[in-house]
Amino acid sequence: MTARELTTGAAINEALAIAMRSDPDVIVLGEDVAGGGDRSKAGVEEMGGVLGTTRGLVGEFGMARVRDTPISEMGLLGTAVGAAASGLRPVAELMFMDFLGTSLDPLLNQAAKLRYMFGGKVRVPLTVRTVSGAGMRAAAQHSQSLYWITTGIPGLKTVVPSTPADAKGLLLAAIRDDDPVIFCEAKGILNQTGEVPEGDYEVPLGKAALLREGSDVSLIAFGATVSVAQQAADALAGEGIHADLLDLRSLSPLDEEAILRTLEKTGRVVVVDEATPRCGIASDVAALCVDRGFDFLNAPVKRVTAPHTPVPFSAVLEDAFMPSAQRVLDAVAELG
Amino acid sequence: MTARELTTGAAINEALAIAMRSDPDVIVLGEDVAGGGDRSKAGVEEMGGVLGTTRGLVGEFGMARVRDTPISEMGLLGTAVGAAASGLRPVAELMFMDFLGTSLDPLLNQAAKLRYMFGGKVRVPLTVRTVSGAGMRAAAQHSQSLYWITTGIPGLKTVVPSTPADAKGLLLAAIRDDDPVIFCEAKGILNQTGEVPEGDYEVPLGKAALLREGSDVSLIAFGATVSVAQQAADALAGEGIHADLLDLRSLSPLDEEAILRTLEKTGRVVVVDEATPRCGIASDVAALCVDRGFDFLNAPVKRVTAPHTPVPFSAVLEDAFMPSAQRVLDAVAELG
Amino acid sequence: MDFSRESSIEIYRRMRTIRGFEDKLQELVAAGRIGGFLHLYAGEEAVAVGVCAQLRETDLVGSTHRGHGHCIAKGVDVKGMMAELFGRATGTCRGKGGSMHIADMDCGMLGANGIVGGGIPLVTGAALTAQIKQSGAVAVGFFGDGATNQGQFHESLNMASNWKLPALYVCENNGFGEFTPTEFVVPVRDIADRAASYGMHALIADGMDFFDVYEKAAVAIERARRGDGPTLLECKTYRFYGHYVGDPTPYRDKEEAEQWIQNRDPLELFEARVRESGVVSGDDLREVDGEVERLLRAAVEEAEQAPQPDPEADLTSDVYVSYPT
Amino acid sequence: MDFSRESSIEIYRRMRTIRGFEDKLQELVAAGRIGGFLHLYAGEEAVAVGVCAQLRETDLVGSTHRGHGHCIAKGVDVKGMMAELFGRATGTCRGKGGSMHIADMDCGMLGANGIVGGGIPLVTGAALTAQIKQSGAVAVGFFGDGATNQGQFHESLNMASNWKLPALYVCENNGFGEFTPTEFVVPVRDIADRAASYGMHALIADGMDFFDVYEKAAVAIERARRGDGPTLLECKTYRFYGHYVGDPTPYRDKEEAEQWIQNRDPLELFEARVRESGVVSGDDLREVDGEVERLLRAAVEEAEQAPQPDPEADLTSDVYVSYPT
Ligand SMILES: Cc1ncc(C[n+]2csc(CCOP(=O)(O)OP(=O)(O)O)c2C)c(N)n1
Ligand SMILES: Cc1ncc(C[n+]2csc(CCOP(=O)(O)OP(=O)(O)O)c2C)c(N)n1
Ligand SMILES: [Mg+2]
Ligand SMILES: [Mg+2]
Repeated sequence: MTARELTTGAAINEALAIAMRSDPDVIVLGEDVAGGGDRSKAGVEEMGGVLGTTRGLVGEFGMARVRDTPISEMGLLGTAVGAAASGLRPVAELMFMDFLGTSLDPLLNQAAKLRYMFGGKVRVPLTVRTVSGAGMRAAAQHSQSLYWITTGIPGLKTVVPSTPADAKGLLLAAIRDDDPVIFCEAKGILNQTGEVPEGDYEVPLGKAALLREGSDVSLIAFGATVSVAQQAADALAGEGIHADLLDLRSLSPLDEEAILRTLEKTGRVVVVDEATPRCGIASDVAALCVDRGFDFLNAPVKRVTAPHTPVPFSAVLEDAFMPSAQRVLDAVAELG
Repeated sequence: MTARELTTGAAINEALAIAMRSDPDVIVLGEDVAGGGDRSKAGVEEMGGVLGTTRGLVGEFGMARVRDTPISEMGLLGTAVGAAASGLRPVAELMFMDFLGTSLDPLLNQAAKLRYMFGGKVRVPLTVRTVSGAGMRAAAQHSQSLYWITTGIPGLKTVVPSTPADAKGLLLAAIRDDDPVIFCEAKGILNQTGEVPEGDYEVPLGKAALLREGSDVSLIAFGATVSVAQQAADALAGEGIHADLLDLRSLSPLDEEAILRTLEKTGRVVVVDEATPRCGIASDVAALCVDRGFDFLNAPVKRVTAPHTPVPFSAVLEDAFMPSAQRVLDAVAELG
Repeated sequence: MDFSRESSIEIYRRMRTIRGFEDKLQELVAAGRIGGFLHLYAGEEAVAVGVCAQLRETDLVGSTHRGHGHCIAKGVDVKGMMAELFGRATGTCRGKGGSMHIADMDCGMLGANGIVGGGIPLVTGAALTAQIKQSGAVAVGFFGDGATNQGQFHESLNMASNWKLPALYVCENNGFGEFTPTEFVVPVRDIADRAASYGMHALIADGMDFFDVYEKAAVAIERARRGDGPTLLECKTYRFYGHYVGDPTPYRDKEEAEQWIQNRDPLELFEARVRESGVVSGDDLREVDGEVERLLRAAVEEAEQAPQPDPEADLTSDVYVSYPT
Repeated sequence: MDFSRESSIEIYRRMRTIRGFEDKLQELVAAGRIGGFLHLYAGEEAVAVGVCAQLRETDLVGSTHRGHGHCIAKGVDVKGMMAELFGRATGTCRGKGGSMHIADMDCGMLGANGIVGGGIPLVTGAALTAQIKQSGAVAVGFFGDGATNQGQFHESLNMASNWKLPALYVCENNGFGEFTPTEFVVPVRDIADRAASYGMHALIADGMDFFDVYEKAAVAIERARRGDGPTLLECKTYRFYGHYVGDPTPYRDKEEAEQWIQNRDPLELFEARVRESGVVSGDDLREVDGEVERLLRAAVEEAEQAPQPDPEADLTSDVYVSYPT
């Protein structure tokens, strides 16, 4: 398979088209996922979502399978859950992850629990695509990284790709997975480009990727913080400190073995997460290290996260809010 | 002040009445918080909530200040947020914490963020009382311990009392606090009785309580798991192992110093939380221990939590779902 | 409406089974033999049975916390249900669901639902599946008067109407949401009026009268199958017992309750009507009573003998189809 | 309607300030001097100004993502708003809120809101405060046609009607929710019809005509103050630009847009009417234009000079009133 440079957004778009071509049960629904298009008025062009990620789908697959919904997140996700339980394989878009506020019930109390409550007698092959993270000057209600909420809910799976190629492969795997999967598109990577293989391939859920090898310290990151960790690792390499860099990719299932392997190798861990600090992925990783990985630990586990605050609008404040390579370096320095 | 034996429910009822007497801005609203009562039909008796916790309030304070709402959690909590921002001090009831599914937005995107988004120019003195936890054979949608969600949201405070006396004092403190506070009434303690001082007193938010002293191991618990930890501590004492028992009481703010103090004393920690394991309080406590408390650690930090599953209906399964003293003892044994 | 002897007996059997099933539950709770949150459907049988009598096995039904009636009317096995309420491994949901979560996709039961209003979008999704797959199926959502105050009701009906989904929304207006009279929280007389917000077809039926429900449901389901879109069908009904088993109902008018129970019992109304028309005799129906009673006794016995789930194996299974760790 | 010279000039000034403010924003974005998500109110000025002209300072207003107009109409300081959009420490919200979160409780602005429908229950709560404290205040919620498909709309209006709250719900029906035409997602012609679900009073106004909005708002607010309960006021309007700054609007009919912009500009309609009636002259209004332009230039200049927030001190402040650690 050849590969081309694509943005993460374009890679996601490609995955959606491939999934829809290969399975007539795959449908896409959400607010403005077509967006103006195909309304049988001549000359009316579609928008393909607020960020253009779904452009072209309504043209190829038609309005029955690519549905603009009303601005009704609870209703649209609940409908997607019901559709998934009754035979379709819906990919629902939650425009911004902050809108979990108006859509939690179908995920928390339905999608996550139906199979268990029904004693295993139903499948909910639902994928929810959503956009997370800060950095767009979009302020407190459009910038949150709330994957810790979906990760914490038994019955849901959550993935956060960090590259265009992983985004494509993880999304294909998510759509074909028989469980509900929350697929987070971190704002920090949507417009980044990278090599993306052509054709149909999957990146398995629940597997982390070791992006860089070194035995002095382990940097554990995912989504938008992978590039932050890369920068830090580059800077450390300049000082002769060699970092293992683990990209979690899946938050649930979490690749615990990969985490323990890198810990065993280096004995020193820094976790980088752009979410706020309480009850998050960084704490889970640290807790795993101090439980099953206790014997390998040579230093405190440091967590580089956003502060315990909403996301500010001001550019200088928002920049300070987000984890930076410098903060990772400071954390590594603190390991002694 | 004298004290009497009261159930936790009765202690909460008393706190509500005291708060309403002492401040005309305090109102109570929720589904059936009066419940049939005071509808000007003769002989129609109030229910005072599904668990009877608010009984008597509508009689004393009237229907303007004790409001039955429609079954509209999003609307009622949003209304409470607006009322709090504009001059009242509402105590809203979310009948079961599972209903965060249908009410998250007013907490996540409004109550928690208004003050920050407005640059400090508003206060949201809202209290949300809710019932959490398993043990009532109420199955997956009425048994969750979701305080980790509210704890993780910057701008909210979350408390979980473990005794009737603390419930009364923490609720009074929560109502009078100028920030939004989520007050969780663990099912496991609502009907337990204990000594409750009469009159008006507050238990400060953000302060843990050391319930028992010992230097061999630290048991950290809160809400319904405090009694589980007590039982375990009793059993350990029988074997000559003396446990420090810390009741967190507040999850946000978290009393980090108290956690570090007990860790410093014993070097060995077991955290007991009835919630599911991912992204929870147990992980946060473990992460704190392996960060700021690293030098004190003599053993892995063990977390005794529910499994990563929904709450089952069957009694034998639900009993196995909930943390038990035996599981705490097993965890202590694993510390070596 | 012409009803054969056979169908009359079958309809009666279903209503009697619902009533009898719940009578058993009350005894079992009183004897401390089962627990959990139980919401009885007794009094509202004509709604579930009237609507479901119009459905095919492939049609889907979504239910509520008060779901026993819908399950039985849609054909869920009563022994499995009883075992479920005992929390046994042989239960419909292997003991994991309980009263508020009985579901059986094999007979089109998309589940009771403990979240008020939570089943409404699920049914909407099932109707979407039917539309996209052109399966000819219809999806029916049952919910209470109180549920119409939920955002999920509003959002779902709006979407269904925009998309002309093959759905039927059945509001069981029993005059109360928990302890609160409907008129205290719903400022319109007929909940059917709310359909106008969605340009949706609406009907009102006497929820105590099987035949009225049955006829109105026929119209709505026929529309839905034709592709003419969804209907909101309001059935005026009454629950004979409290909100949950144990509710002392101090909040409702004793006389009003007696009126409904004495004069408007859907089983008695049905019996009077079919006996009057001469298709069945009282003896026929007493025979059904006996059969139902024997079935339910056997269900209780078998449930009590059935094995408990195994905490080792069953507590953590069925969460995911697959979860690599 | 009789309007004095003074009030006519004041009304015009507000509408012109909104228009001018946003013209400046477009320039600033084009020049890369400000960023963020910006939703322009241009074209809808008569709604915010028409309604707010009926309000007292102590009345409360809740707004949306498209909030500049409501803020200016309710009296939020324009210089503070401009500094806010620059993210400066001198901004209305100290740079922490930005366009979608401008709020100023001192003049009764309960905040723009980035959550569609999210402001509606807040306003309902403000109305509850007014009712319980018997303050005589009224609370007004602005929201779009798209927001009426949100559960929060449904739940809030229902509650307000049950409780006869002193509230006014103003739906700005501009024909689109983002890129989707209203008729594609709202299956009724007039959104005002949705009030019937709540037994609520409803009115429809021409949202391009200040006077029509002003008169209808008077009726609704008078009712609310009298204790007769809330009103849903639908204002038919149009947004002159895209959904957000940068939206190329390929989805809307160019001719239709031109029609609205050329023939239905609320500022021009207002000017024609007041000049016709003779209370003000064109020169009077051009003078206002000049004043507004000078004010806005000064606002931009001051904002650009203003200090940035301090990450050390400001990032983590204002989260709580107090947070012991
Ligand atoms: C989202 C949610 N809110 C509240 C409840 C608690 N609750 C259970 S049943 C019920 C009353 C429902 O009333 P209605 O819809 O009229 O149904 P009925 O019980 O009368 O059949 C309530 C409030 C719930 N289960 N889910
Ligand atoms: C809960 C929620 N869903 C979706 C969005 C994204 N969004 C922002 S504005 C908008 C359109 C709103 O349409 P309408 O209510 O008609 O207001 P208008 O923009 O036309 O003024 C949408 C979908 C949001 N901000 N919040
Ligand atoms: Mg009811
Ligand atoms: Mg609009």
